[in-house]
Amino acid sequence: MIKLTNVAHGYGDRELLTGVEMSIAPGAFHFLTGPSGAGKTTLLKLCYGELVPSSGRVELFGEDRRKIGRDGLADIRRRIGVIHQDCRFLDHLSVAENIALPFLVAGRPVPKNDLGELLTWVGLESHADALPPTLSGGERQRAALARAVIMSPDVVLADEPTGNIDWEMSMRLLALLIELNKMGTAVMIATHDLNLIRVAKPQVSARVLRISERRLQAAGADL
Amino acid sequence: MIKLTNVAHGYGDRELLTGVEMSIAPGAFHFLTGPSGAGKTTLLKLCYGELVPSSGRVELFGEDRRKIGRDGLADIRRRIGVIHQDCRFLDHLSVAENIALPFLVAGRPVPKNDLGELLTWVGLESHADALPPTLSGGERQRAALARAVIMSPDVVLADEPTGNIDWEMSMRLLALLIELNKMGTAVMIATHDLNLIRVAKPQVSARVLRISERRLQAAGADL
Amino acid sequence: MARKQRSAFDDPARVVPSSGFTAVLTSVTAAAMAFLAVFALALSMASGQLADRWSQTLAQTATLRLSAPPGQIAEQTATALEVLRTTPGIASTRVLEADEQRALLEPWFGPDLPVEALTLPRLIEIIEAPDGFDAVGLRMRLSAEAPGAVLDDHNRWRRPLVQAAGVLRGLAVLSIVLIMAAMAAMIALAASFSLAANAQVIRVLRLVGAQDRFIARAFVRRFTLRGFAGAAAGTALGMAAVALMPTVQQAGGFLTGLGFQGVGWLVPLVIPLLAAAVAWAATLASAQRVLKRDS
Amino acid sequence: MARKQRSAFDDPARVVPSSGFTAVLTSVTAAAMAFLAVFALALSMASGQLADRWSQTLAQTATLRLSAPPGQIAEQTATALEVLRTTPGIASTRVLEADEQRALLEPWFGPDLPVEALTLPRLIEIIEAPDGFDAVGLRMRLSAEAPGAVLDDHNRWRRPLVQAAGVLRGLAVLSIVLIMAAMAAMIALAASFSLAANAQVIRVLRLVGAQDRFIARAFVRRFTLRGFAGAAAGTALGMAAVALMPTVQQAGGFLTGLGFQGVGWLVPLVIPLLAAAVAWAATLASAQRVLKRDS
Ligand SMILES: Nc1ncnc2c1ncn2[C@@H]1O[C@H](COP(=O)(O)OP(=O)(O)OP(=O)(O)O)[C@@H](O)[C@H]1O
Ligand SMILES: Nc1ncnc2c1ncn2[C@@H]1O[C@H](COP(=O)(O)OP(=O)(O)OP(=O)(O)O)[C@@H](O)[C@H]1O
Ligand SMILES: [Mg+2]
Ligand SMILES: [Mg+2]
Repeated sequence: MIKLTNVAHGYGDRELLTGVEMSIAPGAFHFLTGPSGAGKTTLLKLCYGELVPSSGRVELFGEDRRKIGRDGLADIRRRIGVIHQDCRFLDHLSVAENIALPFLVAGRPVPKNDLGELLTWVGLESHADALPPTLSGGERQRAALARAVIMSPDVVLADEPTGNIDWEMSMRLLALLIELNKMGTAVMIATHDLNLIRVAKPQVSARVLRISERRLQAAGADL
Repeated sequence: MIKLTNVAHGYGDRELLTGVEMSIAPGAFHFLTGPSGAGKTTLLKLCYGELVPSSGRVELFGEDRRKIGRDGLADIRRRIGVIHQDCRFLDHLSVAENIALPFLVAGRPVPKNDLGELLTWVGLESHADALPPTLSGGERQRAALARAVIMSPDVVLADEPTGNIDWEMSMRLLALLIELNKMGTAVMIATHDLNLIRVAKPQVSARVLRISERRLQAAGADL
Repeated sequence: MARKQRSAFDDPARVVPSSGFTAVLTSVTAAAMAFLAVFALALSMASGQLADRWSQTLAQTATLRLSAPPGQIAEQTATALEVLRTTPGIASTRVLEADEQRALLEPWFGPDLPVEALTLPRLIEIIEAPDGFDAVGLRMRLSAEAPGAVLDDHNRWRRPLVQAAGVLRGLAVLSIVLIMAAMAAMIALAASFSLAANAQVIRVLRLVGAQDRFIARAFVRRFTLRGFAGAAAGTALGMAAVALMPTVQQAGGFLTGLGFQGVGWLVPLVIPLLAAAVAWAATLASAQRVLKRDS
Repeated sequence: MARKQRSAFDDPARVVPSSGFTAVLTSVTAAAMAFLAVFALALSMASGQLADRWSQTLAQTATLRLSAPPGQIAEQTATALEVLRTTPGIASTRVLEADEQRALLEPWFGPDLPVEALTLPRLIEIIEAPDGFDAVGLRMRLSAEAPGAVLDDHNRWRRPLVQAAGVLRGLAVLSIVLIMAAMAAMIALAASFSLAANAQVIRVLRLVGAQDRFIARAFVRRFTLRGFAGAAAGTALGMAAVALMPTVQQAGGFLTGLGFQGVGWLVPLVIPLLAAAVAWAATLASAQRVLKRDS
């Protein structure tokens, strides 16, 4: 569904990624690692179309990113759930409204039951009416995850989703993502938490990708 | 230097912390853990005076928090380096300027050499002139740490300082904090990363505190 | 942070923040400029009325002076009156009495002037219809039919005052145009600033798959309503202030105070509509610009 | 995002963002209101001049009418002239010639009036000094020394026009006061909005130990400069616009166009200073309010 062919990207003169070949097929489960500042977030942004590559070709659901108009991109975003590293919310809407936002902007009725279940799963049922600025760091990340998956997207791209969450809750979110993956959703998680990867590997046939020296490589057997 | 006596705090009706007794003495090294939403950030905010407790007494450098005026609080902040969970920067200033901010607002000349060394230590020497919004998640956390320690404060309070940082870099930052601690700086780190605590414990005589059921307790032997 | 009244579940346009300072900004700007505009309108209408009165008071009278030998005076007077009666644009005519003539002359001669002993010309006062009459044509007809008649249309006196009134009205219109333009510019600015301040909101909406149409519609609706509400409040305040202004002494019927008369009170009501239209156009334009820019 | 020119290392006040929309907001508001204020000033000064001319033209003449038996007329004229000469506030006097009297009477009697045959009173034209004279005192002296003299100070004619001029000037001053007040209010609003928008900046500064003094100073300096710069630009634009306005035809010396005369051009230069003062006071006040509020 997402296919990168010989992609390079950089900011200014500085090249960050080069010769990236990658594809996310339905049902795939990927981890993305690499040192801080290697370009993990950048790669994810290329995958959901926020960035256009300096060179090479990015295909989103069969279409060349360069040829996708703004409305086309909006349609594609509805099929990709994104958990941003610095979880962005609308601070004037409640947590529940923020999580339901993909439905609201699509003009579709919000499935209140699903919303309630999801809130309970991520442990935010008591914060449904709170405003995002009052959430703790971990609560924000959980809300971002809930928003990313509420529309049952084809792909979930998660950028450091457990950076602020304790181990127990991390396991729970991972279980949620694995369950979605079993139902056919492709998942890609950028993380520096190698333990998370170690725990997940036995449960799903996850591929681990690593950005190292500007190239995307399959990670070694040390994981 | 920081002393909490029978402190309780809550937002609205909901009580979050109760009967908290804690003190941070010169040269102490504390870890603070607890599940997401337990009140770690809240406790740190009580320690650097951003919050005033609902009840009980918070003493900062011997003064009752309730009796400290705004200018007094500013003076106290110069003796406490804070790494905020959602690292806040001035987006119109360069990374180097942001890190030097404590000197700038104190009207003191910036020690350019120290600044350069610190930038190198946290691996941001090539980003000194970048603007904060272009930093990656981990780079932001490292910049926040650099800003917290640049003035050689008496206490460093770090809220989830390694949430977005890979293991190698985490070790490096931990080493920096341990080194500061050996020179007499008190350190308190709120984290959910138990591995970090495990690694640190042998190197310093760290106490591990845990928030559980609204109370602050010494963590069990499982760490 | 104040909680919203209705939930975004019921009204998707609420994804754009309603409170916060960018919102207040637009409303307050609209209100302030509307307030000023009301005063400009009042000024313009007052000076318009002033100008009208001056032109009317001075322009709508004229005098016909008839000198003729005593034997012909009655006949020529009748002829002249007939001519005047058939001239379009003359509302009425009146032959001045001896007493009135004496009153007119008193400033120059004192009350003792022997009017009866003098061969005074006869004076006929002419009241013009609102549209005025053709002085040149009338002079020609008079010279043919009543050669002793001389028409004095007070042109000498009235020209400067009519021009003065015109200039006054021009200045008032100029100031209202300026204030309206400033209002439009400020509302447009406030709307685009607010949009810029909401860049973060737009980013979030984009991230979850909102189309340009949706985003633009939410913003445009919000800001149009705000511009309208602000301007309505400002207009109401301005009208109240104008109504409370002390009325200026009407000096000799020449002058009127600042204020609206009768249906004139309805004119300021276009200001909120104008503000809403400006806010609508400005927000739409800058929404499209902003949305196009950040890809 | 534009890079700053100088670094905060050299100038600690740079910790407050200089670019960004809150900055532009203050400048643009100041500029727009200054532009309007220049026009209001021009209007006020123009109508002030207009009013002055009207009062002067009409107020500074008066007429003395002397009726007396033919034998006494010369003597009484001399007495009256002497009285007038010694009355303070009278610039000059002049006895009207027979021709002039005829010209005055022509509108009423036609050119054939036998002025010589009539016992016409003698008319003396009085030109007042700028400060005017005491009509009541003069009347008393005249009734004692030249009983046939009647003073006509044209009060009947000039009162409405002087009042009209006064009202005009009042309206102009009112509009300038309104615009200045609106300018002050808008700049104050913009400054406090900008401060509210910079709540995040204030939080960061607080976190690293900035004292209220430091934060307030940085903001106040920024916004005062911005208010001044914006208002200066607006004033310059407004003055250019006024200078480029087509001059209105001077109708009979009664009227003047919109514009400044001579040193009048210096008056609008106070606007930027005023704007800077307003921005200073407003920012200081709202800085102190904001700083006090968030603990
Ligand atoms: N908009 C930008 N302009 C310039 N440089 C940028 C921009 N965004 C990111 N960078 C730089 O590109 C590099 C990679 O950033 P990226 O966010 O992709 O890293 P990352 O792998 O996600 O790191 P982390 O694990 O710390 O989040 C960083 O050095 C960052 O400073
Ligand atoms: N300003 C506030 N108003 C209301 N509730 C708040 C506010 N700040 C925090 N809370 C609530 O208090 C609880 C504790 O928050 P806190 O940020 O202290 O948690 P934490 O232990 O730091 O969690 P995390 O590990 O996720 O960062 C959370 O449930 C949060 O929603
Ligand atoms: Mg990243
Ligand atoms: Mg926290």
